[in-house]
Amino acid sequence: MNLALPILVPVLPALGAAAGLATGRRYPGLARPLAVLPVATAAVLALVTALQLGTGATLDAATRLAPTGGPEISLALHLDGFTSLISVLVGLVATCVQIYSTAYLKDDPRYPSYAALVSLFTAAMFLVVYSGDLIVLLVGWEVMGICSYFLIGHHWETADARAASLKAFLVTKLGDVPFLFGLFLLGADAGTFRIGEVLRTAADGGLHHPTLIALLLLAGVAGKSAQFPLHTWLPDAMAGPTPVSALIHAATMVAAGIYLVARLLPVFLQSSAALVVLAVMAAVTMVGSALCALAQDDLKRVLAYSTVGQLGYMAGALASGDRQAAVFHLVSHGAFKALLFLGAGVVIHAAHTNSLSAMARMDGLRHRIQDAQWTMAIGLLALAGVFPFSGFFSKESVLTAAEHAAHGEALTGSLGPASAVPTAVGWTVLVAGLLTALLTAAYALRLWLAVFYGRSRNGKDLAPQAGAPYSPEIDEADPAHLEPAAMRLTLWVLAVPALAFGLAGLRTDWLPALLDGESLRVSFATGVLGTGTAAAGVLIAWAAWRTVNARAAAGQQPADPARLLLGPLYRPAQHGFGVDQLYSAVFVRPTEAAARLVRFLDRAVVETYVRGAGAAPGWLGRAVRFAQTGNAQGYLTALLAGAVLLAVLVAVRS
Amino acid sequence: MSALLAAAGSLEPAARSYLSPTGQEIVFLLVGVLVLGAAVVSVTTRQLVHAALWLVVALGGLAVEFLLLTAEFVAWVQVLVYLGSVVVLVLFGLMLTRAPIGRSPDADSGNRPAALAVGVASAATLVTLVVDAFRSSWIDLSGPAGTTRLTGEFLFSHWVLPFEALSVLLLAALVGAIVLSRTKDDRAKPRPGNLRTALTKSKER
Amino acid sequence: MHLAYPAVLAVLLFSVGVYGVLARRNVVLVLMSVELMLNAVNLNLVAFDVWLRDTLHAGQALTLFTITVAAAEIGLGLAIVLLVYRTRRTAAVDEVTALGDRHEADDLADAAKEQAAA
Amino acid sequence: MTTTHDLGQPVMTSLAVADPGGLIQSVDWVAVAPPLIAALAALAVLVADLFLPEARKRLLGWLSAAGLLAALAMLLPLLGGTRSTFCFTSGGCSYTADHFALAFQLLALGGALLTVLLSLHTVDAEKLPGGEYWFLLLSSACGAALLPAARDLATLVIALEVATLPAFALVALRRDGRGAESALKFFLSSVTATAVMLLGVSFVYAAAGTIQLQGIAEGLAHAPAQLKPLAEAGAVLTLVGFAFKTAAVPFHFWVPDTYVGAPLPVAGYLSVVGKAAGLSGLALVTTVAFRPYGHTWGLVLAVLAALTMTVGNAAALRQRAGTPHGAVRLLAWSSVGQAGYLLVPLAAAGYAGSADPLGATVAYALIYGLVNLGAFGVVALVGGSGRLEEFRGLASRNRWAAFALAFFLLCLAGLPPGVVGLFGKVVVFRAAVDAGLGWLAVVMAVNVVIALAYYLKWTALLFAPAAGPAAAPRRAPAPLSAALGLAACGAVVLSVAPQLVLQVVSGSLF
Repeated sequence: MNLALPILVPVLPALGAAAGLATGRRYPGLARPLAVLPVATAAVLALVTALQLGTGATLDAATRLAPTGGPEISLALHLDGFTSLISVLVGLVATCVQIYSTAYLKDDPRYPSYAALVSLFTAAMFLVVYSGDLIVLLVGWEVMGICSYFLIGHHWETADARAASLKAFLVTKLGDVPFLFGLFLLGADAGTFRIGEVLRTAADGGLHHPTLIALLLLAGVAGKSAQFPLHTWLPDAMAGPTPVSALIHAATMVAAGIYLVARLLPVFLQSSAALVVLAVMAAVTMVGSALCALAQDDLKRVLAYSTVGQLGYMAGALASGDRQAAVFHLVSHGAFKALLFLGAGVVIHAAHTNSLSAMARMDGLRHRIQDAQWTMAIGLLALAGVFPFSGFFSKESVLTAAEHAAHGEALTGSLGPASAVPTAVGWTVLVAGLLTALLTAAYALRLWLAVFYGRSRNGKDLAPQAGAPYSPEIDEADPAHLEPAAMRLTLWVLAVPALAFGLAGLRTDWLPALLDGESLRVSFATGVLGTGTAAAGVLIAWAAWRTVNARAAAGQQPADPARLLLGPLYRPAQHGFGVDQLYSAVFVRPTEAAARLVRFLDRAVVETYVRGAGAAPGWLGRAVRFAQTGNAQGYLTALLAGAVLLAVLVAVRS
Repeated sequence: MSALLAAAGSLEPAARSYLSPTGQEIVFLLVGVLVLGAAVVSVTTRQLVHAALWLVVALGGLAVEFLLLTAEFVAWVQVLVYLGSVVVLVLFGLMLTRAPIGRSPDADSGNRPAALAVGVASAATLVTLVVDAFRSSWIDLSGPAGTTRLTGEFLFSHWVLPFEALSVLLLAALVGAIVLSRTKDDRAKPRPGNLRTALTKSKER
Repeated sequence: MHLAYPAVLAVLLFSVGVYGVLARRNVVLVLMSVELMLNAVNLNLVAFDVWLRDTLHAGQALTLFTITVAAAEIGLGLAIVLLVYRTRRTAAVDEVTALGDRHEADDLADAAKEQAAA
Repeated sequence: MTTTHDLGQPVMTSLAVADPGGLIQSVDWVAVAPPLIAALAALAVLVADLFLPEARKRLLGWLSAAGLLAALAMLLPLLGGTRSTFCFTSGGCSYTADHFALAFQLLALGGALLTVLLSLHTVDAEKLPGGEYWFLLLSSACGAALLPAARDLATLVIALEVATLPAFALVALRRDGRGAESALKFFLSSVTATAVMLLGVSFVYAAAGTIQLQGIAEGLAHAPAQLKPLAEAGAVLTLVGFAFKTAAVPFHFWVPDTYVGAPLPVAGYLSVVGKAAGLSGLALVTTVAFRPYGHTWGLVLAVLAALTMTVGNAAALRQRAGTPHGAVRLLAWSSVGQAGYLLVPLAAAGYAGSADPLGATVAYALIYGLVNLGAFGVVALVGGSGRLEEFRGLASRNRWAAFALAFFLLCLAGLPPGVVGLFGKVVVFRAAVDAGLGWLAVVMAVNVVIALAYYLKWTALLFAPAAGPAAAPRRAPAPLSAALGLAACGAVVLSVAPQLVLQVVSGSLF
């Protein structure tokens, strides 16, 4: 096939970004076409590439880039079913986000740079997906990190956005350091950075330190894909504009970690210890984040925590050795989560607040934004895993994979022996997955009811509560008008895959043929269990909602149904179970340092970095600066003393 | 070839013990004590101008040591360059910075303890190293080692490149010194050699 | 002659120079101490040259170069000292510290600002 | 004179070994052309300065640039192979133009050329004495170009002094208090370091019997055991002088103070060409002369490298946005940190016992030189009091300068799209790992991460909104823009095709 097409896919958005940055100030009129067209073209090209490649085929092409003296780095392209599927998803979501942003950030003076960064971000994600070389993949990985830093901090006038962008950057970087080591170690062990050859070496058992490599890589994955314990940046990252949340935190950046593990799964299968760690990580992430999601008041934070949880499902599938299920869920989740975020954007635009409790006191949101109501219903049903929405099939395939792993017959396919996956992994993922299914259904319903079926009690509660979560958008929505078409129609575009993609799982030949070739059929037992727990969750949430509303009607202080459901867990869950505080206590200098952190956000980059990495560099820096007295004699003393010391050491050694 | 050279310096047990010094050695030691004493006084005295004069003694003593080591040319260069110009420059420097003529209580900085520590440490280390290495080495002082003719020969048959590089260095130092001594608004170029006028002029300002 | 004599004399002279460099306050005196160090090296070089009977006379050649370098350095050095004296009215090495980076004052001011902001 | 004669020792007079045909060494003028042309250009500038009227003094700068270009052009005919000149009748040469020398000459002369372009504006704006400025710059460049080709300690020491001494005057050339103070610190540190280095040289000379680098290696290998401690101490003390120029901790204290006080292009020059001079000297004495003691200086350099990068980065991290000259100070500390990375392959060479890892240093130094000078150029362009604060919102005032600086900083940080910086770091990293210096590689990785913080902070600042009313964009002076454009284009080209510079890693240098 023509190699130009897949090469153009990452290149076009990158060029668009460059052009957007270069012309943005002088020709603001160009910003919109430059934002939308390259990304849209790239999406089409990605689709064409996928169609040309067809099912079951792979393509590898490479050109040598730099002789480093050791394992060499090459500009390699690797195409297979996984890349086809994910690149089409990325293209679709990115295009929708760009179109949506033209309306959502219509009057933002920084729109040109924003759009360019989104394009660059998309380009980087395409690069990660298509790259057949670990180092090139790393380049895309890092570019995404930087872009996300700038995008989350788009509203840098506000302290929240600055802190959040910083936190996202630092936390992901915290994971990237071990990740970098892992990559180098992997390259050194395999003697190459080409993914294909690395996998071949791994399959032959040629890796010397598979467990170490896998654990190091996992740290990076935990950072990027927001898995416990590095998940804390994702909910905070909601301070960015909503379309950015949709792009970064639903379909692309967080997916990168999962995608990487899927690509390198044979390496992970070499180490059952790494799989166990992955499973535990996934299980803790799933349950914890679902509890947090239930307790959040901020609409976007609910969605963010739900993203964390769904990523946990994918990680769980990977731990069970089934990358098909993981990627299946990745794609369907990408579709419905992008839909949910964009829908949330419409809601926030209309409601002038992020706060669920404030929305619950608003009348008539459902009449004003009917598009959002129905598309979000589709998205939430998919999220809750209700038949026949896409989430049902993909989630069930994850549970099925876990069930198989629990019986010692993991669906590893041709990647490795089924025995590579310990049965404990399967059980952990299965139990956590079912529990999460219950919670997910509960918070999905709570979300929908609170947003669209709120009831004004006295007509004055429309204003957001004091201390309501921060709403960053430049907001001039006019109640008399519908939201712009660019915002409403994209919702419907995304609703199609959210509704129908799961049916691809039913057509048992197409999707598996595209991926690893194993069946994706839902097993009966998990199907019943999953649906049952979801239904239970819905019922419980409904009951709680009714109770709360009845009490409110009786004149009592209206309360959040989640408070009823979670009981004593409510407050810890609302605060993310104190993981952030734990970090403050462990990494950041105790208590008062955390308080100062907020105060000195202007210096935040340095300070948090220093503290996040342990206080040592900070003290050292202070000491060094202290030594820099300006007194030349002091300098000379150090110089001569250093020389004498060196001489003594050498003389003693020899 | 260099192995041969390394063997040229004799490490054989000294032909003479340390207890029966030759006349040369006695002179060398006496002058050495003088040099060292002058140096110590030079770095400790509180009278700044005296320090410069003691430096003259130390450097002159070193010229004698060079002579004793049969390096005539180096000795003469030492006398000419150091005593003839460097010390004069130093004295100029002291005067132009209005160093007090009498005792000045603050001749030493607060860094003295550290200086003492580092000085003693370096002395201990270096002496140990040197004594350990050369305890049995003997210098054969027969034959000319540094007459003017010999010096000229080896300089120009072996060390042309560094010699040429030195000329660039000297010129650069000269130009640098002149340009730094001119004051900013003094745009007229001084003719070569009037560094001193420039210096005094700047002092008058 | 025993090589130990000139070698020990040289290293002692060097250490005296080290002390002087670190203890003297007037920059001109510091320069003088540096001259002592360089001269100590010269003595070393000449002694080793004669001891080695070096046919290339590398030691003596290097000695001559060192003397020249020292002269050039002291010339330029004094020009710098004079410039410092002209602009800062002092020739004491420990008073010329304006470019230091200790910033205690800065830190205090920052702390005060933070207090005020809180 | 009563002496006992060692009978086994041949008595040779100098006449016996001197070339009977001629007293003076023969000279290969093509081989020495690069530093020679720089020196001649310096002289020409000095002479022309006397005759040019005040209004035409700008020509001197262009004359210097032309001279450096000519010197750079003279590198081309030398590419073919190794040429030596100023040879001794007894074997060995004082000057060798091999690939190592050419690479560092390229860095020194190219760095000087960029500095000249950056300075054209500064000389006018700050009313520096033009003729002397260009003369001193060219003399220093001549020394820096001579140094990597020198193959005996005398030439090496003199070349180092030629590179350093004019720099003192350059630093103080503004003739104000700051310049004088920074020159004083630079001067005192340098002179002391030189004295220590010369002491080391004298010890090495005693142990090896020669000061030719190749000869020292042989001499040390056969030196009697009694002399070994002295020789090792001498070797380490010799490193001090070069480590000082490279700004290795604890010989780095002069760096921030000097950079802050010096005219900006001179600071950039010191951070690149000065460092290159120190580094090439360090590489020469370690891998050629002290080869037999690889483990000793390998360890010393590894420790110095770890200290240097840690201290440099930690200090850079503490720089506040509001400090005057904070930008230069940050660059100064960052250059200390970068010096640490540059030392890593040298240490690796000591452990590996071969000169192979040197390629990584050469490659990294070339990359670093280009990018760092570019960064200094942008800081010079922005001007003002050099607070980091003043870079806030640079993107809205001067988009191209902001992009250039952002790119340079990303290269220094080693982040995409500054891919070339990343590759440089990977290459250095590899050198450490291959030599079994795992701990140093870990220290380096941690440091790279620490360094990201301050580079990114600055980069982010460029795109932040301006605090006050945006000043009217100042038109950048043409030569400054040209220099920046040159540096930026170079960095972009290298980022797209890093093999251009990375191929030195695989080739043999000596």
